[in-house]
Amino acid sequence: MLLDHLPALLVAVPLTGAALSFVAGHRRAPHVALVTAAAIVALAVALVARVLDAGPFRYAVGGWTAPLGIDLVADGASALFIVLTAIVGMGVTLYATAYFRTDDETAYGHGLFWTLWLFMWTSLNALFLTGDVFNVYVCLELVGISAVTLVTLSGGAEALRAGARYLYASMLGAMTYLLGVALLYASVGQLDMTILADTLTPDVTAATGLALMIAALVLKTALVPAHFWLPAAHGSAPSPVSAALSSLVVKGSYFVILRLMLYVIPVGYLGGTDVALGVLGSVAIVWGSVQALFQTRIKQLVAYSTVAQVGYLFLVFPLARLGADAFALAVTGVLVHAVSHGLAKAGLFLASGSLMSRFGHDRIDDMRGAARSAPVLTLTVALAGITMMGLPPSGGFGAKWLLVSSALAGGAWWWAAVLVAGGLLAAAYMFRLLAVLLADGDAVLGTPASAPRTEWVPLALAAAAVVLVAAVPLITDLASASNILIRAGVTP
Amino acid sequence: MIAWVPVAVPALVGLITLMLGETRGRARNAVNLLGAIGSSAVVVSLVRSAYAGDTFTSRIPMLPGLTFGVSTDLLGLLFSAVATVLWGVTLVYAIGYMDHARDRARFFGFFAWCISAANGVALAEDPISLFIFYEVLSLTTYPLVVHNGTPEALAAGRKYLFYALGGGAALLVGVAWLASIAGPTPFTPGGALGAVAGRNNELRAIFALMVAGFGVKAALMPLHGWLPGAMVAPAPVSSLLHAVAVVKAGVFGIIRLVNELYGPELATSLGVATPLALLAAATILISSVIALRQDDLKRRLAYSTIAQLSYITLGTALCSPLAAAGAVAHLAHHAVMKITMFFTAGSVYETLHVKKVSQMPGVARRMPLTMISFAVAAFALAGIPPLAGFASKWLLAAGAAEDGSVWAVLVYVTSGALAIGYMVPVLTSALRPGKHAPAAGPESDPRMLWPIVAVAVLTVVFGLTAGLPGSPTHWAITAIAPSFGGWTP
Amino acid sequence: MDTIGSLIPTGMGALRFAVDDIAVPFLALFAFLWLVSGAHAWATTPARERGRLFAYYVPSAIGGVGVAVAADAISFYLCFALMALPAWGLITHTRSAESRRAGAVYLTLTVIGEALLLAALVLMATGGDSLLLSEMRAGAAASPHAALIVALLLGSISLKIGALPFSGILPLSYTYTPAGAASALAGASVKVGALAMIRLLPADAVGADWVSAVMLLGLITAFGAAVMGVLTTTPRAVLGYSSASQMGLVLIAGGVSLGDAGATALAHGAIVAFALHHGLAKSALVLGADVAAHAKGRERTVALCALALPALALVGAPFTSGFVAKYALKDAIHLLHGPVPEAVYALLPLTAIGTAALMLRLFVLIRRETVGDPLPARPPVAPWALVLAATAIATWVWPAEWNRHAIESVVSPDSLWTATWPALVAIAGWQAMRLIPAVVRRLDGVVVPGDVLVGLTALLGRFDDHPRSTQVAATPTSARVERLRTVLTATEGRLLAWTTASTILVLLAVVLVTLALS
Amino acid sequence: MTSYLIYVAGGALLYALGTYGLLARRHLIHKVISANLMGSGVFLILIGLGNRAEGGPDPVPQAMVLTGIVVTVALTALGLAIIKRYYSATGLTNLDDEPPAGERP
Amino acid sequence: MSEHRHRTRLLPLTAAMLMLGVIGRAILALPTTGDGLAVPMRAGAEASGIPNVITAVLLDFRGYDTLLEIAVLMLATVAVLSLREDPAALSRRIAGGAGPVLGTLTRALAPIMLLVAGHLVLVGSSGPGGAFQGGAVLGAAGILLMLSGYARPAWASRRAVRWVLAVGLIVFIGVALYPLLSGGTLLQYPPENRKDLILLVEALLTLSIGASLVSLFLASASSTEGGGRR
Repeated sequence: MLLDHLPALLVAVPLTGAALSFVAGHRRAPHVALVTAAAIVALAVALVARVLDAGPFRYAVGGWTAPLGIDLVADGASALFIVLTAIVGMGVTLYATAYFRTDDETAYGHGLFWTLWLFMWTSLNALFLTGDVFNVYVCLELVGISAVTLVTLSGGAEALRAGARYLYASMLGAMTYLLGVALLYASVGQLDMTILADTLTPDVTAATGLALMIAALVLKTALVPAHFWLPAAHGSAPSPVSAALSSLVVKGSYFVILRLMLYVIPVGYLGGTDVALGVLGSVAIVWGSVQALFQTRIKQLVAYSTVAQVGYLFLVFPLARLGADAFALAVTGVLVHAVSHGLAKAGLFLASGSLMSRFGHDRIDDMRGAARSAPVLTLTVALAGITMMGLPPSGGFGAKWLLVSSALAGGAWWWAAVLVAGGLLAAAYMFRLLAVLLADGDAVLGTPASAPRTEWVPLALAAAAVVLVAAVPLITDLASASNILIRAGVTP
Repeated sequence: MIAWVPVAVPALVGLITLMLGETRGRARNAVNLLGAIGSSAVVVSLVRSAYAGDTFTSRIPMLPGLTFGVSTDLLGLLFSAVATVLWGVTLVYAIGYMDHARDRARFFGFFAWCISAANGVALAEDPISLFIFYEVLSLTTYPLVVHNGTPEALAAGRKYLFYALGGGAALLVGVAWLASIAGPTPFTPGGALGAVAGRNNELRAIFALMVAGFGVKAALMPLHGWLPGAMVAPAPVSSLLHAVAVVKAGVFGIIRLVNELYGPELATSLGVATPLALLAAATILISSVIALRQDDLKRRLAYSTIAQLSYITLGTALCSPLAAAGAVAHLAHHAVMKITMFFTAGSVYETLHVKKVSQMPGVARRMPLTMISFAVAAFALAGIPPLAGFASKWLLAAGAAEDGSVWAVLVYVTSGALAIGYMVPVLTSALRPGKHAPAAGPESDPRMLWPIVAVAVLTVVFGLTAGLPGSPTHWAITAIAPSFGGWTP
Repeated sequence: MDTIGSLIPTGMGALRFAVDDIAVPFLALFAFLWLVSGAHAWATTPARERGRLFAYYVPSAIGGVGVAVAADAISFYLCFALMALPAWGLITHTRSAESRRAGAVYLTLTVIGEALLLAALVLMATGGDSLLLSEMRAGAAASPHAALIVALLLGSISLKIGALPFSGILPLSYTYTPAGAASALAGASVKVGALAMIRLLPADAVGADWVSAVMLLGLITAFGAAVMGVLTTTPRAVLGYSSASQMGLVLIAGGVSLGDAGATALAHGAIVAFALHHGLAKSALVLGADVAAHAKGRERTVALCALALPALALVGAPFTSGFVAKYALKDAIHLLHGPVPEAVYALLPLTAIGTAALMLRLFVLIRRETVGDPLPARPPVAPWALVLAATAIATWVWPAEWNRHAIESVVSPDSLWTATWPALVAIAGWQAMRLIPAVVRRLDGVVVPGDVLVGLTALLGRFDDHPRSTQVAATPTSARVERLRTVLTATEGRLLAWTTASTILVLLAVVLVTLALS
Repeated sequence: MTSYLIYVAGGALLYALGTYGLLARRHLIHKVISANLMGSGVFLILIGLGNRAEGGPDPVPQAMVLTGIVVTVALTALGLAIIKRYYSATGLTNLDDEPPAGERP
Repeated sequence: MSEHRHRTRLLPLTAAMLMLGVIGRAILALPTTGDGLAVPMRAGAEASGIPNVITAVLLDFRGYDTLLEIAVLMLATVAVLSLREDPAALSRRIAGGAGPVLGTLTRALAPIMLLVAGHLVLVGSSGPGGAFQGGAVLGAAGILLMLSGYARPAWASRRAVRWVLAVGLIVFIGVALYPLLSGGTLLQYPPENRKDLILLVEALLTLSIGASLVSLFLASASSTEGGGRR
C-alpha cells in the first residue's frame, strides 16, 4: 500500500526531483520543480489525512527498526510542518518561475536554484520526519548547505558576505550539535528519540549533550542572541529564497527543539533551560521588533520581524511546565503560530521582493504611493501584518490566543504580557511599512509581465494566514495526533 | 445563518469593490448601494423577528473550546441597524463627496468592511467574538484614516493605531483571562458570570482591562487622544465611523460588558461601576470644555463626540435601568445627530473649503438648508426638546436621579449647557455676513445635501416619536429590560 | 414599576398644555405683549432686516406663549428653551461687537439656567410618578433631594430674572436690542422667571432659613440693581437694572412662597400681580422711551408726560398698578414672622426710593439722548398707547384675590402716604445731589451695562469669535527617536559582528549546559 | 587510566582550539580550517568514546564519523568556494564586520 | 591574500576554555565502559550476513544516513558549481601542457588508479573500502588527466557531465525505492539480489563521486586565477 510509504516518498520524491532538475538543465528545471512540488503537495495532504485517520506511525527504513535502524516518525506535528512546507514550497516554486526567469544562463547560480531548492525541500521533509538524533545532524547539514548556497545565489558581495557568515554559523552549529550527539550517545547508547525518551536517566553527560544540541539548534533557529546571521542572510537572499528561509528553514531546526524539549526530555531534566529559552524568546520578541522598527530597507525589516516571531516559538517551553492544560494549549498554540507565521512571512517576503523589483530599490521611505500602483502587494503586506500582530481573525491571533490562554491557565501572566506586548511591537513595525505604502505618492510603476505569479502568490499565502483561524480545528486535531501530546497524555 | 447576513453582505460588498478596481465607478456605486439597501432590509426583518421574540444565533467552532458566533438580539440589532441604515445614507453622501477623489475603490471597499466589522461587534454573541470583530474594525479603519496619505494623516493613523491596538491588547488579555477562568460566556442579560462570582479581584482586573480596551474606541479619557487627530480622514469617514460605527463599537462594548457580561448587580457589588461612571463624567466635562476652544470644526465635533460617548458610558455605568435604556437610546440618537453635523462639516469644506469656525461667516447664507440641518442637530445634541437628544438625555438624567446619583444629573445638564456653548458659536459664526454670496444654483452637490437633510429629519423624528413602539427609545427600553430582571417601564 | 413608566417621554403625545388659573394671567400678558411689541418692532425695522429679526422673534414668542400654558415638565422645558434661546438673535440683531458680546453673555447664562432647570425637573420627576408640573411640584417636598431641587430652581430663576449677582444680564440684553424686541424681553420674557416660581417652587419643602435667605437676596437685588442702574448712562440700561430691581421684589415673593401653604397662596398672588404690573409698565417704558427718543418738540414733551405713568407705576404711586402689586406683596410678607421677614417688611418701602431714583435718572437720560439712527418710519404710537392703557387698568380690574386688598385700601390716607413718600424722598435726594456736581459727574457711568458680567464677556469672547486654534504640535520626540535609533542600530551592529556573536553563542551553549546541570 | 581518554582528551583540545580559531581568527580560510579542527575533535571524541565498548569498538560512532567526514568535506568545499567568490568580488579576506584587532579602541 | 597579525582575543579564548571545561566534565562523568549499540549491531550484522559490521551499519542499518550523505555530497557539488564564476568551467579543458615526465606518468598511472578504484568498491562490502574511497581515487585520476590535457573528449557535453554527476544519486534513489514494489520499505533490499544492487549503486556512486571531485576542482579553477591561465 502506497500510503504506508508516505514518509519515504516525501523524502525520495523531492530528492529525485533535485537530481533530475540538475540533469534537466536550467530551461527545463522549472518544469521538473513544478511537477515535483505538485507531487509533494499531494503526498503531504495524504500524510495529513493518514495521520488524522490512523494516528502517528513509524516507518522503519531498510526494514530495521530502531535501535538498529533509523525510524521515520510521522505524527500530527510532522504532518503539519510537512504540509506547511508543501504549501509554502508550492507558492515559492510558482513565484520563482517568474522571479528567476532570465535569459542569462549564468544568473542566479547558473540556473541551479531549482536543484538547490529541491534539495532544501528534501532535507526539510527529512528533518520533520526523522526520529533519530544523528540523522537530524545529516538533515540539518543538508538544509544548511542548500540554504547557504541559496543565500549567495545573487552573487553580490553582500550576499556572499551574508552567505559566509551563515556558513560559519552553520559550521559552529553543526559541530556543537555533533558534539552533543557524541556525548549523548556515549552516555545513553541510543540515537532514536523514542527510545531515548524512555531510557533517559539523570546523568551529567547526557544532560550536557542534550544542552549542547539545544544550543546548536537555537543557533540554527536564530533565537536572540544567536540571530546574528539571520538578518543579513534573509535580507540579501533572492526573495523566494528569503521566503523559504524565513518561513521554513528556521522551523526545521525549531521542530527538532520542540521534539527534544517536549517529547524526549522529561520536564525538569534540563533544569532551568526551558525558562531560559522562554526568556530568550521574550528578548527576541522585543529586540527583533525594535530593530525591525528601525530598519530602512524592506527586506531587513521583514528579516528582523522573523527574529521577533521566532521568539514566540520559544515561549512554549516555560509554558509547557505549567500543568496539563497549559501544556496542551501551549503546544497547539505554538503549532498554529508556526504555520501562520510560515504562511504570512512567505507572503510578506515574496511581496517585498515584488515591491523591490517594481521600485527598483529596497528603501522603505522611497516606496510612497505603492498602494495606488501596487494595490495587491500592499494588501498582501497588510494581511501578513495582521498575522504578525496576532490580530483576529488571523492564525496569528489563534496562536496568540492559545498561548495567552495557556499562560493564564498556568497562572503565569507575565508570559501573557510578553505575548501581548509582542503583538503591539509587531504592529509598530508593520504599520511603519504600511504607512509608507499608503502615503500619498505618485510612484508610477511598470506592470511586470509576470504580475499574476509575483502578486497573487504572495497574496494567497498571506490571505491563507489570515483565514487560518478557520483551520485551527484541523491543527488542533493534528496537535492531538502528535507524539508530544500523546506522550504527555493531554488533549487540547 | 441569516444572523451572519449583516456581517457578510458588507464584507462581500467590500471585497467586490476592491476587486472592481479604481475605474469602474458605476458598478462600484451600484454594488455598494444595493448592498446597503439589501442588508438594511435584512436587518429590519431581523428586528421585526426580534421584537416578536425570535432571535437567531449562529456559531462557528474556532479555537479549542471556543466558538465564533453572532446572535440577533434586540440590543445588538439596534447598533447594527444604526450602522447599516446610516451606511446607506453615508454612501450617497460619500459618492458625492468623493466625486473627484483618488483611491475610491480602496475607500469604499474598506468602508464596507468597517461596516461589516461594526455589525459584527453589534451582533457578536460572546466577548471573544466581539473582540475579534473589534480588532477587525480597528484594522479596517486604518486605511480610511490615512486615506489622504498626507504626513498629517499618517501621523493621525499612527496615533490611532497606537491607541486602538493598545486597547485591543488590553481587551485580549481581559477576554482571554475571563475565558480561562469562566470558559465560554455568551452575553446574557443580567450577567453571565454567575459561575465565577466569587473571584472578585480577578473579575475586577478583567473589568478594568476590558474597559481599557473598549474605552479606546469609546474615547474615554485619557484614552481619547486618537479621535481628534483621526478627523483628518475624509468627511464620510468622520461621519459614519468616527461618529457612529467605530466609536459606538467601544461604548457598545461597554454596554455589553456592564449589562450582559457582568450584569448590573455584579458590576455594582464589585464596585467597578462607580469608578467607570466617574471617569465618564470627567470625560464629559473636560472634553466639552476643550470643545469650546476648538476652531477647527471637525475637531470641535470630535471633542463633542468624546463627551457624548461618555454620556452613554456614564448612563451604562450607573447601573440603573432608565439610565441604561437612555444610554442605548443615545447610541442611536447621537448617531443621527453627529452624522448630520459631520456631513455638514464635510459639505461645507467640500463646497467652500471652509474648515474653521472662524472662517464660517456667510456660510449660512450660501448653504441655508445645510446649516439649518446643522442647527437642528446642534440643538438636538444640546438636549433641546423635542429633538432626539433630549429624549435620551432625559432618560439618562432621570435614571441617574432615580439611582440617587445627583452628581450625574448635574453632569448631564452641565454638559448640555456646554454643548450649546460649543455648538452655537458655529451657528452664530455661520450666520454672520461673510464673503460667501448666496449661490445661484443648488447650494451643494445634491448627493451631499439630501443625505444631510435626511439625517436631520431623522433627528427630529426620533425625538418626536420617542417612546412610541419602534422608536429607538422604546427599542432601547425593550432591549435593556431583561438585564434588569424583566423590568418594564 | 408603572411609576417609572410615566417618566419616559412618549413622543409628542407626552406634551401637555393646560390653560389653568396660573396660566391665564401669564398667557394674557405674554400674548398681549408679544403681539404689541411685535407690531412696534415690525414698524421700526427696515424691511430687509425684518426677516432676520422675526426669524428669532416668532419662535421666541411661540415659546413664550407656550411656556405659560405648559403643564408638564417636557413642554415647559421645551417652551422655556424655545423662548430663551432665539432671544439671542434679538439681542445681537444690530451685529455690533458689543451686541455680540452681550449675546454671548446672555446665551451663556441662559444655557446655564436651562441646565439647572433641567436638572431640577429631572430630580422632581424622579421623586413622583408624573410629569405634570402641578404634581411634580406637590411631590417635590417629599423628594430626598428637595433642597437641591429648590436650589437648582432658584439658580435657574435667578439667572432668568437677573437677581444679584446676575443683574447685569437684563441691561445687557436690552441695551442693544431693537426697541420692540426689547419690550418683549423686558415685559414678557423675564416674567417667565415669575411663572417658574409659581409653577415649580415647592411649598414647605425647605426650612425657614431658605425663605429668609431668598427674601434677603430679593431685597438686596432690589436695592443693588437700583444703585447700579442709577450709575449707568443709557435709558435701556437703566430700564434693565430697574427690571432687575423689580424682579428682586418678585424674588421676595418667591421666597415667601417657599414657606407654608398659606403664605404660598398669597405669595403667588403677589407674583402674578407683579408680573402683570411690571410686565406692562416696563414694556410701556421701553416702547415709550423709543417713541420719545424719536419725537421732537411738543410731541416729545407729550411722550415724556405719558411716560410718567408707567414710571410712577413702578415707583408704586397710588392708583397705579405698582400700588396693587406692592400691596399684594406686603400682604404676603406680613404673614410670615421672624426677624428677616419683619426686617424685609420694614425695608420694603425703601425700595421704592431706589425705583424712583431710577425713574428720575431715566427721564434725565431720555432728555439728554439725541436721536440715533434714522428709522424708516417713526415708531408707531398705537402699540405704546395700548400698553399704556393696559398698564393703567389691568391690575385693577383683574378678577383675582390679590388686588382686593389694594382696591379696598386705595383711598386710605395711610396707604396713600406709604405709596407716595418714597418718591418724594427720591426727588429730594435728587435735588440734593445737584449740590455736589463733581461727585455726580464722577459717578456718571461708573457702571457699564452688564457690570460684573462684562468680565465674563471678555472670557466668552475668546470662545466665541476667534478661538485659538489648537495646532498639532510638531513631534518633539523625533529627535529622541532618532537618537534611540542610532544607539539601537549601533548596538545591533556590534552584536552582529562575527566574533562577538559567535562568542556569545558559545557562551550561551555553556550557560545552557550549566542550567541543564543545575 | 584507560586509553580511550587520550583520544578523547586530544579531541576535546582540538575542539577547543578550533572553537577559538573559528571565533577569533579573522581570515576566512583560518576560520574554515578551525571548523575542520573542531570537526576532527568531535570525530576523535566519538571514536574514543566508542572504544569503551567491550568486545571491540562500537561500529555506530565509526559510521557516524564516516558520515560526518563527508558532511565536513562538503561544508569545507562550499566554504572555500564562497571565500573564493567573495574574495574576487570584494578583495577581502575577512568578514569586515569589525575593525582589525589592533585598531580596536 | 594578505597576511595580517593576529592578536589573542580574550573573550573567545575564555569561551573556548569554558567549552573545554564543559566537555571535560561530561567525559569524566562517564563510566569507563559503555557498549552503546555495539552488541545489537554486531548481532544484526551477523544475522544479515554482512561480514564487516561498519559496512553493515553504513549500508544497511543506517543506509538512510548514507543516502542523505550522498545527497549532501551532490548538493555540495551543485553548490560549488552554482558559485563558479566562469560558466564554461565545467566543459572547458584545463589548458595545461603536460610535460614529458607528467605525460608518461599520467599514462602509466591512470589505468592503475582506475583498477584501484574498482577494487576498493568491490571489497567495500567486507573490508575497508567502498564508494567514497574508490571515488576519491577515481577523482584523483580524473584531475590528473585534466591537468595533463588528456581528458578533453570526456567533457564535451555539459548534459553528459551532469548525468555523470547525478547518476549515482539517481540510481541510489531508484534502488532505495525498488523494494517498495515488492512490499518492503525504503532501502530494504530483497535478499536475493541484494548484493548486486549494492554493487550497482556503489559502482555508479564511485563514478559520481569521482566526477564530483573533478567538478569541484574544475569549478574552483576559474578563469581569473589558479589553473585557468590564459
